[in-house]
Amino acid sequence: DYSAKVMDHFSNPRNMGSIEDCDGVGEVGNAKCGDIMKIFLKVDGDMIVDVKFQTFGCGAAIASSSMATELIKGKTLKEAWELSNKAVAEALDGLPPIKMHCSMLAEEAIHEAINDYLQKKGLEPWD
Amino acid sequence: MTIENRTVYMDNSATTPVRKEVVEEMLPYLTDNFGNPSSIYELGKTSKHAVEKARKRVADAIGAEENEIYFTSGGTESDNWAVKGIAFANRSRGKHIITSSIEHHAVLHACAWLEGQGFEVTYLPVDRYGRVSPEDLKNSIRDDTILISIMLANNEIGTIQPVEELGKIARENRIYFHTDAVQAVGHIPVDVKKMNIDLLSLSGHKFEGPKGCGAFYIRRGTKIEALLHGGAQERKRRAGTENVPSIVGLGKAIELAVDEMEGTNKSLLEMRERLIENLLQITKTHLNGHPAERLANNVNVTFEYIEGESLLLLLNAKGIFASTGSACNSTSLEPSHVLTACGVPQEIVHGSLRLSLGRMNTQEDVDRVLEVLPEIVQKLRNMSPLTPQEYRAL
Amino acid sequence: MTIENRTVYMDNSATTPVRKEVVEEMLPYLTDNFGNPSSIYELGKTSKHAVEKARKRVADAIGAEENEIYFTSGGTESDNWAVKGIAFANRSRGKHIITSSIEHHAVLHACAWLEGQGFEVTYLPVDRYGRVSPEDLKNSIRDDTILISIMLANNEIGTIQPVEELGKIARENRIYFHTDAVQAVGHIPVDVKKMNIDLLSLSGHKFEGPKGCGAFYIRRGTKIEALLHGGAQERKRRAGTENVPSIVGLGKAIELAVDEMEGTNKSLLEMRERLIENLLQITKTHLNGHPAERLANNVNVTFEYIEGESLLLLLNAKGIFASTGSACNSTSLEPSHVLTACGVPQEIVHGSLRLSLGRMNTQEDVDRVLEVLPEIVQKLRNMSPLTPQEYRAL
Ligand SMILES: Cc1ncc(COP(=O)(O)O)c(C=O)c1O
Ligand SMILES: Cc1ncc(COP(=O)(O)O)c(C=O)c1O
Ligand code: FES
Ligand code: FES
Repeated sequence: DYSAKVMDHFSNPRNMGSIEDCDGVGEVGNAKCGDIMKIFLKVDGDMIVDVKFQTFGCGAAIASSSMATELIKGKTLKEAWELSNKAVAEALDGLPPIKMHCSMLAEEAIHEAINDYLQKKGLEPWD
Repeated sequence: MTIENRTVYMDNSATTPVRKEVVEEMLPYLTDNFGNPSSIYELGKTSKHAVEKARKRVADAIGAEENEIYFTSGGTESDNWAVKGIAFANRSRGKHIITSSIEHHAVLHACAWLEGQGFEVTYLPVDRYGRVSPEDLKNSIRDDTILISIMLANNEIGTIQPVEELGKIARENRIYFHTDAVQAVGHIPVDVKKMNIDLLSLSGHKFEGPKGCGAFYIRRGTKIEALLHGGAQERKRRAGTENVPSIVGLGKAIELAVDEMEGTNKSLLEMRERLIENLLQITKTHLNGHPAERLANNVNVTFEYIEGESLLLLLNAKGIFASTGSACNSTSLEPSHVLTACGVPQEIVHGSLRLSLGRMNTQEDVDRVLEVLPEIVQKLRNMSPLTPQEYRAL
Repeated sequence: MTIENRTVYMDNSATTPVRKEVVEEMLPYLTDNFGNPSSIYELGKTSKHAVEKARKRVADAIGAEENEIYFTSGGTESDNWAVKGIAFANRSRGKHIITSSIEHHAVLHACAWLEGQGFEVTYLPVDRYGRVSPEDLKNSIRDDTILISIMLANNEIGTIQPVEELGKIARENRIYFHTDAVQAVGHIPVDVKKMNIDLLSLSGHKFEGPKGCGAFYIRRGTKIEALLHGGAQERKRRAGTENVPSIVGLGKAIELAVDEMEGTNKSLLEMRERLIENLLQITKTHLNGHPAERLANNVNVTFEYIEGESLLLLLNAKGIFASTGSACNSTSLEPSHVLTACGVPQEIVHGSLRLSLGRMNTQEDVDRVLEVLPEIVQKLRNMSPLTPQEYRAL
């Protein structure tokens, strides 16, 4: 069973869409497995000033995307990097065990997007 | 999320409610007529007669003799019995089994287990509509083939197999022929004699009978071992105190379903065709299964760029209950083996939706689905990174 | 033959009616709440929650954890699962199984089938009261013993085994211990942890729950194969669409039976003792089973010089419903293997009668039996060529 929070973020996803002139983009997952998540970042200094997502996946994947974008909006890149999938799941009042991997996607997509930004800036990617 | 008050149940291939007339016939056997059919006193005889009446009804529904019908705990047990019972009883004759790649897991996993016991299994491919080719079957027969198990109608895509022809091939080669008719009985005419069937599985809850009760047809003279050993019930072939109320219910339900089949199917067919026609209007949507050799209650489509579980959840929010072949909605994390076997590409198989109609559905239900579904598909496509720009509406 | 209007049902070990409160709790799941628990929409979730609630009730009733309980189609399936599931899963460790000679056929015939698959089975003897000796068990253990299966309470003679002690021996030798508790659960306190039980079978219809529904306890960490392969239900261990209404009923029935056990047993014990005491007044009558280590509901006596089926038929004519261990009342024509194992001589074993009491029996029922039975015994003795002159009353 999904929590009420999951269902809320799934039905009314926050920050859904794309950013035309984004500073970093990360895409993870695989359509064959039924899940792809794409995160778009707008960065000012070391601040994430805007973030949007597009997700192909289950309820948990969509809710995780929505929650994750809320959690990193207005945060520094470092803070966003630190966001774990467990934190996303917890913010959603938990995910069913077989759906935990869907929240991993959010963590990974954010990492990809931040590194994309850093690389575009000619900086070393983090790991 | 708030749920609409008016609900539309379109998952009748998953299960059905027990219909009123059936519940009524079952009730006395839960309470007053609770006797054990093996007992010789009056209360036992009443139960015994009720079970035998149900057996006759099942036999009549599929063109069998009464003493060829055995009651089980459902389709899964019947399928397991067929596959394992034939395998163990005929081991000395051979160790090869032929089935198809789109069987229900009750057949497939029983076969896989037998592979671990030294049996060999050929899984026949299907064409894009989900049909097994009689030629393929012929070519896969070996000297040591002891069983051919091909389902009559598929639970996901509704495709009906040429079972009469497949059964004929089996018979000509003196190989036992089993058919999983769980989705077929009560939905299309079934005649075990005409169709050359030696063993047949059926399950009550697919035709408005009770859950946890099925039947198994064993043609007279078939060499098969028991699956459940113990007491001498069911002419010593299936042990366990008989589930009298459910057996009574199954008997009543099968009789009603077969009697009313023509009328029911006429109305289901109209709904099915309207649904298919209109859903295919949605861009990048594909029909799964055979266009004509198909159960009257089955609609199965794939929408590109979206994932099935999300679709189900949004439908649920609108009070529409359906199912999907997406891995994201299963505990196995494998997408539908049926759609995969039909060649639906892995990239789009997750966007499949099954709407399975039942006797209680109406054209208003179809209206409601057609009103709601296109919007939901669009909403999810807008959300998906896979959707090409031209299919977005933002 | 005319049947009396007032009937006395004393065959509660064969089966029981579903009690009113249980039927009421089941009914909504036959009709309105008919969803498939595997479905993600509301209707499915309602069913899922109902099944999980029942699982909790079963777990609580036997001191297990919820995720150690699996629903089955009854005692027979649970017993078959235990014996075959352990055997196949632990084949590499050994091929030896120990059971007793008075087990239910569901265990015995499953064992016999395994003997045909290359396993070896030791059938422990019992003493005249039907008890297995812990010493015998110890002595029969081999290096390759993989399973010990000893029932908690016997269905014919009501004898309760020293399961805690037997389980301890099994545990000390690192051998899986299964107990068929079909006659025990709901009748005597059961605690799988305290009793060192790894696997336990139970069946709903023995404690006023529905027929065709049982449960199986598998201690966490136990290596066991599935018996029914197929869908991913029951955490992938027992396939088949869940029998939701019956599972709900089983849960309610087990809770009521355990809650009320003390009071029920007090009244059963009074009836049992009055019956035994008075029946033993009939000359040449013997008590079967243990005088003290015995289910509160079980009376089993042997009358010399008479045959059980005739006795049942005459009792039936008086509206009294009971059972016998005589071969003439079974399809096998073998006299009770339980009484035979207890050493009841073949000459008299046919004259056995089981009266099994239930919550609905009253002292008036006992009065009625005590009024009618001596006459019937006398009538049959008068008819029998075996009866010595001094026991005739012609
Ligand atoms: C084709 C087919 N076979 C077998 C089964 C298993 O039947 P049951 O759920 O009654 O065990 C089902 C349904 O679940 C089915 O659709
Ligand atoms: C001791 C015992 N084990 C197993 C069974 C089998 O249970 P079921 O009839 O529910 O399959 C019974 C009753 O029939 C029994 O008394
Ligand atoms: S996206 Fe497939 S399980 Fe979540
Ligand atoms: S005397 Fe007739 S069966 Fe035993």
